Amino acid sequence: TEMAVRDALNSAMDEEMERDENVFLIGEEIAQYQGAYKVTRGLWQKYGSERVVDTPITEMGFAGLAAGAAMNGLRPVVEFMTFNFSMQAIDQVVNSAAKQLYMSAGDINVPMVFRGPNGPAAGVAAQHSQCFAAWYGMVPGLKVVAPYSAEDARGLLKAAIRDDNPVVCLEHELMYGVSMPVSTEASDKDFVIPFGRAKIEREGSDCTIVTFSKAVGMALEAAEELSQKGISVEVINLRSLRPLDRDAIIKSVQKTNHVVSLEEGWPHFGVGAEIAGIVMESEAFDYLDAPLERVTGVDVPMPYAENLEQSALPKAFNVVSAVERTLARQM
Amino acid sequence: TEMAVRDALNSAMDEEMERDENVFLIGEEIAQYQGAYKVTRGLWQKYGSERVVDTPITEMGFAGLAAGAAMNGLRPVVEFMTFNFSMQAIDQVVNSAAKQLYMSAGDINVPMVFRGPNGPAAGVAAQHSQCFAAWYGMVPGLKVVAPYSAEDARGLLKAAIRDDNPVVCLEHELMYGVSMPVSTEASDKDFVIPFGRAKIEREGSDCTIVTFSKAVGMALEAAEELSQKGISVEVINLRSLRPLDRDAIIKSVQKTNHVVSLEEGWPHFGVGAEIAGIVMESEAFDYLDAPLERVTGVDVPMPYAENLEQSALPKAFNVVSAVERTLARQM
Amino acid sequence: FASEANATFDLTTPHETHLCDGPSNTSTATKEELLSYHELMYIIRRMEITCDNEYKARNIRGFCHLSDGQEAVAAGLRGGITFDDDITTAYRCHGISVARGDTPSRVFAELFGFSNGSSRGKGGSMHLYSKKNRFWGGFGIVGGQVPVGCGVGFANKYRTKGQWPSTVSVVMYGDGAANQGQVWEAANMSKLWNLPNILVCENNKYGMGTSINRHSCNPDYYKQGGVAIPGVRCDGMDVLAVKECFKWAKEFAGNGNGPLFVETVTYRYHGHSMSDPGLTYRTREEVQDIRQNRDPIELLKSKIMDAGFATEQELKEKEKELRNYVQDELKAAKEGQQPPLDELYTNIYYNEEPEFTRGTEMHRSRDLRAQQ
Amino acid sequence: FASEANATFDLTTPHETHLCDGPSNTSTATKEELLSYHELMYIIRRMEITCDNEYKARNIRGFCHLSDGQEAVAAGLRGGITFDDDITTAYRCHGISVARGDTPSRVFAELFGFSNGSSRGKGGSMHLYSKKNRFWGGFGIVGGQVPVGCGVGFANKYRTKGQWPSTVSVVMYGDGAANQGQVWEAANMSKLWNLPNILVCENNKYGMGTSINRHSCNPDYYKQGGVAIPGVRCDGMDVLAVKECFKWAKEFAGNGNGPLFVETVTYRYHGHSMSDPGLTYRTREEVQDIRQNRDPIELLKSKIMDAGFATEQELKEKEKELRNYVQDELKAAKEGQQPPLDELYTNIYYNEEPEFTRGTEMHRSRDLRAQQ
Ligand SMILES: Cc1ncc(C[n+]2csc(CCOP(=O)(O)OP(=O)(O)O)c2C)c(N)n1
Ligand SMILES: Cc1ncc(C[n+]2csc(CCOP(=O)(O)OP(=O)(O)O)c2C)c(N)n1
Ligand SMILES: [Mg+2]
Ligand SMILES: [Mg+2]
Repeated sequence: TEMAVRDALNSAMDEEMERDENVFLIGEEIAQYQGAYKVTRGLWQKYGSERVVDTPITEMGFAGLAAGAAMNGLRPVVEFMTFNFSMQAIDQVVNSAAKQLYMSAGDINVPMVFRGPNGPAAGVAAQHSQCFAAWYGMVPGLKVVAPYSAEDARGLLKAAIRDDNPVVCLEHELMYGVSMPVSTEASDKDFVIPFGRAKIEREGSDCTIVTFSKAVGMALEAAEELSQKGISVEVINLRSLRPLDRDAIIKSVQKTNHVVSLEEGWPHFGVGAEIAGIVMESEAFDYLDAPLERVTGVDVPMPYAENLEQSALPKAFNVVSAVERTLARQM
Repeated sequence: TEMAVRDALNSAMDEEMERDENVFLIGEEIAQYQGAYKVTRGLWQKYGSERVVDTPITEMGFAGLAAGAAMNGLRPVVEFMTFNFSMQAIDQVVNSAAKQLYMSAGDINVPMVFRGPNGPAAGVAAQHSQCFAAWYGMVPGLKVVAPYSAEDARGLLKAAIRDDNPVVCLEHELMYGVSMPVSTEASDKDFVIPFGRAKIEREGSDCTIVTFSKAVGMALEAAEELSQKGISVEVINLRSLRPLDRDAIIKSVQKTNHVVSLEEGWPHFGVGAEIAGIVMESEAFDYLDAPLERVTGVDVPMPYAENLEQSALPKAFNVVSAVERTLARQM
Repeated sequence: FASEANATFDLTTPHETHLCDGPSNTSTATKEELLSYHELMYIIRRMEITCDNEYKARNIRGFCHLSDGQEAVAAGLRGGITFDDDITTAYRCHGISVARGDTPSRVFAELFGFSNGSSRGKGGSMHLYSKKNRFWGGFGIVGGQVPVGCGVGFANKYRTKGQWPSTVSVVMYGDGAANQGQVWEAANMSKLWNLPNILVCENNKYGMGTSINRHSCNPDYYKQGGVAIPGVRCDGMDVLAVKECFKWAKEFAGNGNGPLFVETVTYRYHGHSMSDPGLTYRTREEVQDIRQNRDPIELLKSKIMDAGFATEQELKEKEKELRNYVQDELKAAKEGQQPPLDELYTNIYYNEEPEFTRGTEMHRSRDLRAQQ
Repeated sequence: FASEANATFDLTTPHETHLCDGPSNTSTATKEELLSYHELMYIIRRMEITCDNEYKARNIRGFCHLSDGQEAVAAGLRGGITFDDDITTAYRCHGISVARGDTPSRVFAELFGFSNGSSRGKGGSMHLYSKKNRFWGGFGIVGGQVPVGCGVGFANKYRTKGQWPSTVSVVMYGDGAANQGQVWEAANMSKLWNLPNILVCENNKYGMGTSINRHSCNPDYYKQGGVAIPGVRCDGMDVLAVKECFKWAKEFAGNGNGPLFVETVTYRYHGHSMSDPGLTYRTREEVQDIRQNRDPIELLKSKIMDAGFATEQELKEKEKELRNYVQDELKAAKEGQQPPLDELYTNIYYNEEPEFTRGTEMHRSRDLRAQQ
């Protein structure tokens, strides 16, 4: 069957709430308004105000409050209306949630999820377009996932809710409305995707593209285009940024000998940088026939004007050129 | 003459306040208490409560307030007692200060400095030991510097205060008390260090170590040790993380053919990752005789116990092994 | 009528006060003044309705928050303070921007993402500014503007070395933002340091879809200073109430009596943003009721007519003229173009272009040294 | 004396209240109860003094915030609420930790960074916890614990589905933290959702070196709920006042009347932390004056003696015994050792070890699969 990513996320929460009454949802406009992006549609009607909790616009407060509820046995799923607003709460995410278990030497764990749309949407300008994958990916104690497909969305969010640790789930607004196939297996109430295992979205032999979230689609598009030119690209959907599936990357590069990273976020200190680090520090390095190239957002705050915005973001053609350049290069 | 890094920072602020009456200091305990780490010692006595402003413990509030003051023509120097607490204010740093000029298409600039100790100190555990170099380094609109020596401290902080943009100055608590030589030139009231230019702290021909802040000292220590073994190491003190001196790194690697990055922060998505990315994507790559290695803090929240803390942090011996391994490796 | 004609009006609703005496409950205004409010408010109304149309025609994208219904706040502010005073507000800023001296054409153009826009197309609907008119934005992060606006006031006090009277910094936020912690943090510092700041809650009854009683344990925003900071509530639909309130508040805060909270009780006719029909969390009747009984433009027009400053016919003529004006402004805006692609790389740093700015690919980076 | 002997005392200072009636100004207590407070408070006092010595002997490193002077708050809490209730506090947590059932030896060991410490040496002075005794820390970030502690109360209400009476969650912070925005954010939600939370400001007059009048425009912390949330101020040096206050507050908040602010007026004898001599921003006389006239242990001892529950001599004996006890606890702590190096890699995730944890070098990473 086909399912919009929005509905995949919605069904994941619905099923987990059904399964475990300690699971509750908390965030801005998620209950009566049904979610700013309607991801929680219908859940307030089904579970009531005690389990689907509308908050004031106080991210630091409700993120911290949810962390306390998690310490005391509940399983909060916190929605940030967008992850841009998580900056107001990031101290609670990192200092209260992520580090708690370690500081207490295992006494107090914090099983919770922070979820919401991450990265650039359309026409929302600089304050509403930031990608937080690398920031959260840096923090031990957190787990960080980023679904691309409807199956990813279901499997990763359900796993996140069942996880005994704080998990950041970076979604993408522009994927919410996209319908994608969902297998019977993935429709199962107990379908979970283990963290730290990337998915090979497309197999190939000439070059590896490592990416996550909506950009997986862009990579697949580029792969299709490249295949017309006789170039066989392998597309790795990381699915989880922490833990990060080093092995999948290494294995693929050993096979293709070429690698391009792709992300929508800012270029420096981003996810592509870490991929470069991993390749440098692994057996994969010896298999490289050309150095890694990064394809990223441009190093500017996001402009509003459509033409500038489009120029600020990577497109399939960038991936195509990067792959071609990589393949053309001789070591 | 010799000068403690603390005094170097102090003199930088003193001179800039003397030079420009729009410069003022704001932060917790910086005035009457003379600074939690005494970096602002004597300045309240000299400039009074209007220009050295003690705040309540409300980082988000005073960082935003300072940004507004900067928009309206002042030049605030904001002290975060430590950068750990800047997480409460990071939305103001990024969304109000860094992105403002771009969103207003050049109408409103935000000349200000955010400064304070960054990274691990001694025995202060998980919530007080985080390194923010990569996070801030990622953000266009910000500039980010990290002094190592007393000269760096003077020159970078003075340049930061004179800069017309928001600058993050990442200091190191464990360096405050360290005395270091300061040249006549660096003692000048108009001594500034341009951003984006790394300093070769030690020339060498066999391997490049790229690092910043206190870790520069560790690199120099390792270099010394390695020189006893006949290995000649070049130590690059980045000085600024944004802009980052790509050319210095590239040139050095072209000479030494080997590179190790060194930082105290967490390993993934850190500064070393970006160095790996830069090397991958530049002419330097072709000169590599071995892949880059990263030396970093361990991927755990900082433990309190001294033995664990020490094991969580990189040491000169790690640098030595990394360099030796890199040199031993054949491509 | 003679141009110096003036009249005195009872405010539609008396002010409510907290820990202070508060402004007068009557207001005297000249004909010119009232007509200028009418002009400004009507322009804003037409501008917002035009935005709505243009959005639906897909000429505007992304977030777009309209302020029709709230025009009396913008106009009353114009009357109550001067262009030497400062204003900082949130994303619902079209009306304030025009009240602050910008033109509808520049607002439209900004929303189209054109380089003749207020922010040359780089900011969009939420990010309008005018440094020269002391209008500091246009913030997209709820609450973020409050410390910033208080800092604008800090700078004024710093420069005047605490000489009173001083200009004031007006810092605006919505009811939904009122409980953001940083609002209190900024208020506390404003009070401790006696800053000439006026913190204004534009209470339009909802923060997105949540009504005030569901997000504020204290929905009396003028009392949010608790036992420490005084406040006034005024009828945000009555331009004269708003004007009197700010005149008084400027006098108070601008003379060293410390900051104030001001609550303007108002209403937004549109949904929260263009993606919100605005009728799931409130009834059509509620909106209709306000439109019929409390519409700020209609209220003002009654006052103008009651005072004999203009006839219904005259006002109708004027409104027709203003509609044409706004249409002309729209046309002018549409003559603009998207910014040149090069602007992607400008304004990252002030008066300086980075030597190197990374692009989507390393090979598409902007390297000024390479270009030389 | 018979063990059921009891006596009624006037509180040293009457409570002050805000928007509520508040607790009784007298307190009845048994001999056992008073002696148990004395025991607890004296242990805390000796423990903190011992920490001071050990710090100076360089057996403790990093931050170390002592709570001597504030013992009556810890002991009064013990009397006013039960072990079914929750407590969350900041970094100045040694006393609360012991009041919450931990031993001085485990506190000492934690400060030594030993694996017999409360957090096995991984947390240090600021990070003591006891989940089983519902003590949630031990937070190093000023203000951070307040939303968290309120969330602990949220979970209780969630689980009991709003059945009253319920347990209460006590959330403690300093005067310096009181104006952190997140305190208000958490209070607002607590009130909106009627959570059984008690927000306690331990007002010891200074936040590090800044006195309350320089950091709070409202230094009456019990009134920080403004017009919406009631509050009580009690004498934080009088253990009975604190106890009555919390007994009443538990009754109030635990019966669905919503959250409360409680202010305990107290004093810290030591500097802010071990690096602060504590005499630059306050005078030696000020500290001396409190020690002589308001010391919580001396105040309690007078009450005990006035009621005839014990003689000075008996109390002296007891104190000697307790001093020995604390010395023994210290000795026990010192028998501990630093945690095994392997613990560096444990407790990052719950009941699970990551397959791969990067070390200082790639070659020193911990790779469980490689080890298999
Ligand atoms: C920190 C933050 N959280 C959430 C949002 C999303 N958001 C934008 S406007 C809004 C509602 C604000 O309501 P109010 O303050 O009453 O202003 P109004 O829109 O009514 O003018 C929300 C939740 C945001 N922009 N910033
Ligand atoms: C967010 C944050 N800012 C600053 C600090 C540094 N700091 C630690 S304690 C303290 C003073 C707190 O005073 P108060 O709340 O009165 O508590 P007390 O120490 O008196 O118990 C400060 C500024 C911190 N830990 N966290
Ligand atoms: Mg509103
Ligand atoms: Mg205090």
